[in-house]
Amino acid sequence: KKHTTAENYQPKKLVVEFNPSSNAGKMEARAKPLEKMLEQQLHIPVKVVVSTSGSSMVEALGSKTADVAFLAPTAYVLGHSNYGVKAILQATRYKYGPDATEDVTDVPTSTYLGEIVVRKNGKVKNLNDLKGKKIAIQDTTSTAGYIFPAVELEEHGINIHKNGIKTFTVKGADQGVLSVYNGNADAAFVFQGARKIAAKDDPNVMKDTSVLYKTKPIPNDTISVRKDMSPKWDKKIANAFQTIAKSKKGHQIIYEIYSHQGYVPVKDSDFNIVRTYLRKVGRLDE
Amino acid sequence: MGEETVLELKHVNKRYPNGVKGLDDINFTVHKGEFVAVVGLSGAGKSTLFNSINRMVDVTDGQVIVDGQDITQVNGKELRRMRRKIGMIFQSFNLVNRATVQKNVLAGRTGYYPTWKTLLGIYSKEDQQKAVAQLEKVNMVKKLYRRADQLSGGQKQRVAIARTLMQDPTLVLADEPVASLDPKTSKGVMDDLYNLKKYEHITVLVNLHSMELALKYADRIIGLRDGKLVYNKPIAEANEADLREVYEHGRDN
Amino acid sequence: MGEETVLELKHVNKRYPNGVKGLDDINFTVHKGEFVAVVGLSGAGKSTLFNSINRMVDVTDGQVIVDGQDITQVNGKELRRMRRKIGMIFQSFNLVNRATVQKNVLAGRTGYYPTWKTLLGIYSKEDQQKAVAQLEKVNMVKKLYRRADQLSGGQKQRVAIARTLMQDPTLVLADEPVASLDPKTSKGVMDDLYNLKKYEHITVLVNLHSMELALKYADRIIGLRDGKLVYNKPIAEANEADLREVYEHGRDN
Amino acid sequence: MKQEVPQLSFVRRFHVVGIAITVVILILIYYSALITGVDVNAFFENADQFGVVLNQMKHPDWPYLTKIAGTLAQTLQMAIIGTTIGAIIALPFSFLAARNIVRNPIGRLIIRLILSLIRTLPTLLLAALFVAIFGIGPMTGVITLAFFSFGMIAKLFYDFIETIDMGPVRALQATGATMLQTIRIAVIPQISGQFMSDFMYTLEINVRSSTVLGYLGAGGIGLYLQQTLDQFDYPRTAVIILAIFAVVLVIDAISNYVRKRLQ
Amino acid sequence: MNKTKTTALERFKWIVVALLVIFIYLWSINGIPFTGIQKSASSVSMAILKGIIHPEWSYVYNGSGEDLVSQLVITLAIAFLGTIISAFLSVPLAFLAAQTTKKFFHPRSTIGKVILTAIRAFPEVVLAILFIKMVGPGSFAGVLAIGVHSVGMLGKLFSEAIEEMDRSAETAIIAAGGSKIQTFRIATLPTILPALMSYTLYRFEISVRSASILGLVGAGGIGTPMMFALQTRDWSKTGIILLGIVLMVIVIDTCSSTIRKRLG
Ligand SMILES: Nc1ncnc2c1ncn2[C@@H]1O[C@H](COP(=O)(O)OP(=O)(O)OP(=O)(O)O)[C@@H](O)[C@H]1O
Ligand SMILES: Nc1ncnc2c1ncn2[C@@H]1O[C@H](COP(=O)(O)OP(=O)(O)OP(=O)(O)O)[C@@H](O)[C@H]1O
Ligand SMILES: [Mg+2]
Ligand SMILES: [Mg+2]
Repeated sequence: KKHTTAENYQPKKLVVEFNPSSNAGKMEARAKPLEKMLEQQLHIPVKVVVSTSGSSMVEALGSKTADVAFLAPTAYVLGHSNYGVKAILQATRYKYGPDATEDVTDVPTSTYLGEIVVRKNGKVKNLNDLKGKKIAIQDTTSTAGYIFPAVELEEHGINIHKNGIKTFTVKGADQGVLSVYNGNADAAFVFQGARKIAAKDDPNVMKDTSVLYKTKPIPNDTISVRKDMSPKWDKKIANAFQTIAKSKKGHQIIYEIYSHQGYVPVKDSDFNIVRTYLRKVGRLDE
Repeated sequence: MGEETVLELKHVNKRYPNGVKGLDDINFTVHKGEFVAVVGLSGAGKSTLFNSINRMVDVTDGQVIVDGQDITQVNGKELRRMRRKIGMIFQSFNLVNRATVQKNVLAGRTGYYPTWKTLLGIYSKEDQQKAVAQLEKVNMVKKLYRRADQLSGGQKQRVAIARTLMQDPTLVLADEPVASLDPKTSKGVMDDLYNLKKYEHITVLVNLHSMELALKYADRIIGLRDGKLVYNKPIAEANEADLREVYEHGRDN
Repeated sequence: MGEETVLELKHVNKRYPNGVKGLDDINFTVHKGEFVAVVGLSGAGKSTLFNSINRMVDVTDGQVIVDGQDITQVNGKELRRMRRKIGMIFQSFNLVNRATVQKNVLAGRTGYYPTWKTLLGIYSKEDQQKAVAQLEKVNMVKKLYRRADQLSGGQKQRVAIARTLMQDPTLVLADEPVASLDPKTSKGVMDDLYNLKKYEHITVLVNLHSMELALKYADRIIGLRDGKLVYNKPIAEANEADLREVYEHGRDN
Repeated sequence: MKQEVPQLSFVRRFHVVGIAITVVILILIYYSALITGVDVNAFFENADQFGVVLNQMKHPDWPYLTKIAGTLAQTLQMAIIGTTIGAIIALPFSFLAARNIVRNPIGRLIIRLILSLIRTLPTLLLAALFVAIFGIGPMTGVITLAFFSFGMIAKLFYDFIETIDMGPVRALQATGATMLQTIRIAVIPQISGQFMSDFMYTLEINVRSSTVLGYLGAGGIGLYLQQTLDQFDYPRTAVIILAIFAVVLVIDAISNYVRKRLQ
Repeated sequence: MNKTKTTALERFKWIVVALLVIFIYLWSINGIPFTGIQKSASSVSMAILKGIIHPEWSYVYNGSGEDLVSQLVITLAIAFLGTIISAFLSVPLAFLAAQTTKKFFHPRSTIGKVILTAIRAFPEVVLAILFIKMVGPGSFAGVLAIGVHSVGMLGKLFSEAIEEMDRSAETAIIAAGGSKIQTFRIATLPTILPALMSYTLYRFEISVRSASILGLVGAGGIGTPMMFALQTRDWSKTGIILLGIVLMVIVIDTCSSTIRKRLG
């Protein structure tokens, strides 16, 4: 059995799983460039695979068939409690500007925001108007698309399971925006920047919808390693990613393929807010 | 039984795409009400001949004149109208196994109905009575609502005959109607065919493997070998030794 | 042609699950080298009789003694050994359509091989030569490597006969071997069967629809009606009128 | 008894064609294994890991059933409507694609190509395109399923039509019937049983593929499947799988019954 | 007398079945909210159309090993291996599930059928996760997931082919004294092989289709880029991928119909 508690695993070959964050405006299924650069840094063979399911990545880390994975906040939190997955880095992205155009600034940040999008000049003028309305949400594990807005609404005295609110699940924040635009929903929980994706097909989206509310900052995706990775290697891997992000060619690659700006160190406690919200969201329907 | 010509073949040739000469310059005439037996080895071209007469296969050249009209020259509606007049009885019965005897017999009437009526499965009252009458002739009325696949071989053959009669044919082609039937059933079927000729003056062409039956029922015997007409004599002139000759020297065994 | 008994049926009954009495107290004896024709209406029980002899169907009661041993009492390996001695020729040939003539003929030898050799498709050199020799007898050597589905009906039947001969049978059962074959091919097949008796003293039971053939080839004629043995006479005593009687008064037409 | 066995041609004696095909397949397998990184060691070394998740499914969270019941019903409804629409459209096309009914090879070829394209286009792609046009919701699911069912049933069906007994067809033509009449009288009775069986089969596939449709928000049980997986709530995943299993079992039983009845 | 009675009963049964079917359809239609065409439909369709008309040609091949051609090749390789695995696994299960005698209840066949149904009911997604835990993320997990998942469907098709096969050749071998295994080798296998091959080819087509699900396991193949393109509304990329798939299907179709014809 390979179940050891000691953190002494010295990889001879690294399997890195990568899942582009769903809140990126551009995604590419490319692994090879990163693979090459990691090999240069780590001097062991590296296999980068692009996967589209967070849960499958956590399971792979759990069974130690993968060593490193880019995990979204919820996946990380669940992976940490189930399999002792360790976060070593966090991705940074350019912040969105505060105005309605939602253009990006050039300030990197390790967090992002959730939004509640409504029709401009529609029936919903403030949070209280959401009572009795139809809301398009993402999966119940999505931070920006469900957990954060739902919990914060509760803090404003609106319970998404009560107050006559009807929710329906859509796939993709762009679909959330479009269902508001098309009048299928009165509001949608999405990540910041979703309106711009939808506007690619129909520019009127920017004009006809507006942002009613922005959530507290949500931590960005992590780079996590399996539980038994030795601290020495934790550091080696973290260094490797950071070095790559800083080099000119490396930065270009992580930006073009993954929309990342760089990587910063991260503590497990940075995710306490996600844990708290997860707990709260689970109690909403009690 | 007049001398009126019902069927006339003139220089009929049929070459299959693979080069086999199915029919090779066939010429003969059949009069109204004649009962003609066609004999020949396996592969001699008997089925090809029958299929050419109702144009289930297209002849390569020559004329096939049925009731004064060349069937090789017509098409579409007119072809269907001509086929309606030619009843075909297949060796393998070709009943719709999953339909009842009644439905199978009525199917013979299809050529007289517009398509939409068929699609809805509508048949007139007269035709339903006619179907019973035809089954009466072959002694099969009691099986009217049986499914065809529950019948014995001889019974199926009789249903096929009744179906053909529904067409009001002037000419009946029967391709090996009694092969693999036991002698008693064979006799029944041959008698049924003979009655067509006798009581309704329908012209009948039968393809037979049994010379005994050919000599017993036919007015005339036509022999094929390797696609060629090698024998054509009224029954009075035919004899067994003569006929045996037809079976010799075939292309292949 | 001694008086040695090859086959003996004693009080054989077969009742099908649906209640039909396929065989009803059948008793008869066949001697070595006899050529026996079995006749009867469709549904009389001829196929049931043949299938009972090599135990393709289990009889309800009675004894079927083949070469001194009761086949109804044996099982497994012993049953297979007995079946090996009984060659069966089916009306529908039952060849493996996608295999060559050679493979089909060799398949008759299966009972003599251990399973693993069969799995690997190994046959001895002698058996391969034997297969050619058998095909020679039925004049089919030139089709040795043809696939069975490319043969005509008569050719298939001859391959089936060659396959049966490979078993070195002491008893051959042929179920309607010439139905739907033309007279010439029929004659060829019947001659082949007759030669088995004549040159190899193999006992042959043939189920026939043609009385003409029965009278011509058989040493003895057995008649069935509604599962009962109603006729059993050596050829010398048999006559056609007599036989016609077998076909009357059947259960159904 | 000595008899020369005639020699086969070289090509057939040494099974040249058979061996060549085998070799080609082996080469393809080899390269496919190379491309896909087949690792037999990993397969056996880690065999125990296969059971880890299954183990957690051992105790299904039965009360969850009440929560998914509505969606399960919707999954079935989508499948039934989608399959029916697809089947109705498929029927005429399968006749047009059948070699023994339509003799024009070019038209047939084009129809067949379209059909196989529809069958092969990934459900996800179809669903995503339809979502873009019809928006999120079960109706999109229905349209996607109808589209796929059309391709699938038409294919299963023209394959079957090509094997029917042509005897009755020729008999009908010989009576002077038109094509449509012939199909109605001589073909339909022969194929109705198989049609039911293919229909049920496609229905079953559609019930199962709703697990994928959910991924796109096209409705159905797939949504819950993904949620339970993302939350590592395997006891609930187990309930979903068992529910699908039950539905598939019932459909399979009905289809077997119908098949036997109509034989 | 007796006869009319049974017909009445039959007719009654028929009416019950018909009512049941009507009820099921009413229930189904009732459950589907028929939403109309969306406000954004025309602009979105135009965008899609524009993208598909202007495919991103640069993606076709760029030597990186992660272009359209390479991804299609990987997809084919996964589908091919998966299909081969499932074909082998299916045969024994199919024989287990085939009901070869006409009995009312048939325990062996029932067990086999339930096993096959259980395999079919297991979603590909879940299988993929099980296999990732075993062999790690990558194409191999995808091969295994497709291989096992296909067994359910292929086994069912195979078993039905076995149930409906022509048994006459088997009869002849049994009559010649062949054992069960010998009969299988000499008569059953050659008779059933073309049907099995034809279903396997057919399953291969469907496996290519399953490739989209493989993005989950990092199997590579066309599924992942396709999903990303769809999610980010990158229609020109979707367009080129669509084109690639269409071409691939045409090639597969031509090959498989050639093979099928030769099998005939
Ligand atoms: N569709 C076809 N394509 C090519 N050749 C054919 C076709 N149909 C028949 N033939 C060939 O044409 C010749 C005549 O065939 P036909 O079926 O007319 O013979 P037949 O006299 O009816 O024989 P049988 O008594 O066996 O039915 C044969 O050599 C046969 O092989
Ligand atoms: N498997 C079966 N189950 C029930 N009844 C059967 C079965 N096989 C045959 N029978 C019945 O047993 C009787 C004898 O059938 P059998 O096949 O032996 O007749 P046959 O003399 O060979 O007829 P044919 O000349 O038509 O082949 C028939 O009434 C038939 O319906
Ligand atoms: Mg013929
Ligand atoms: Mg019989």
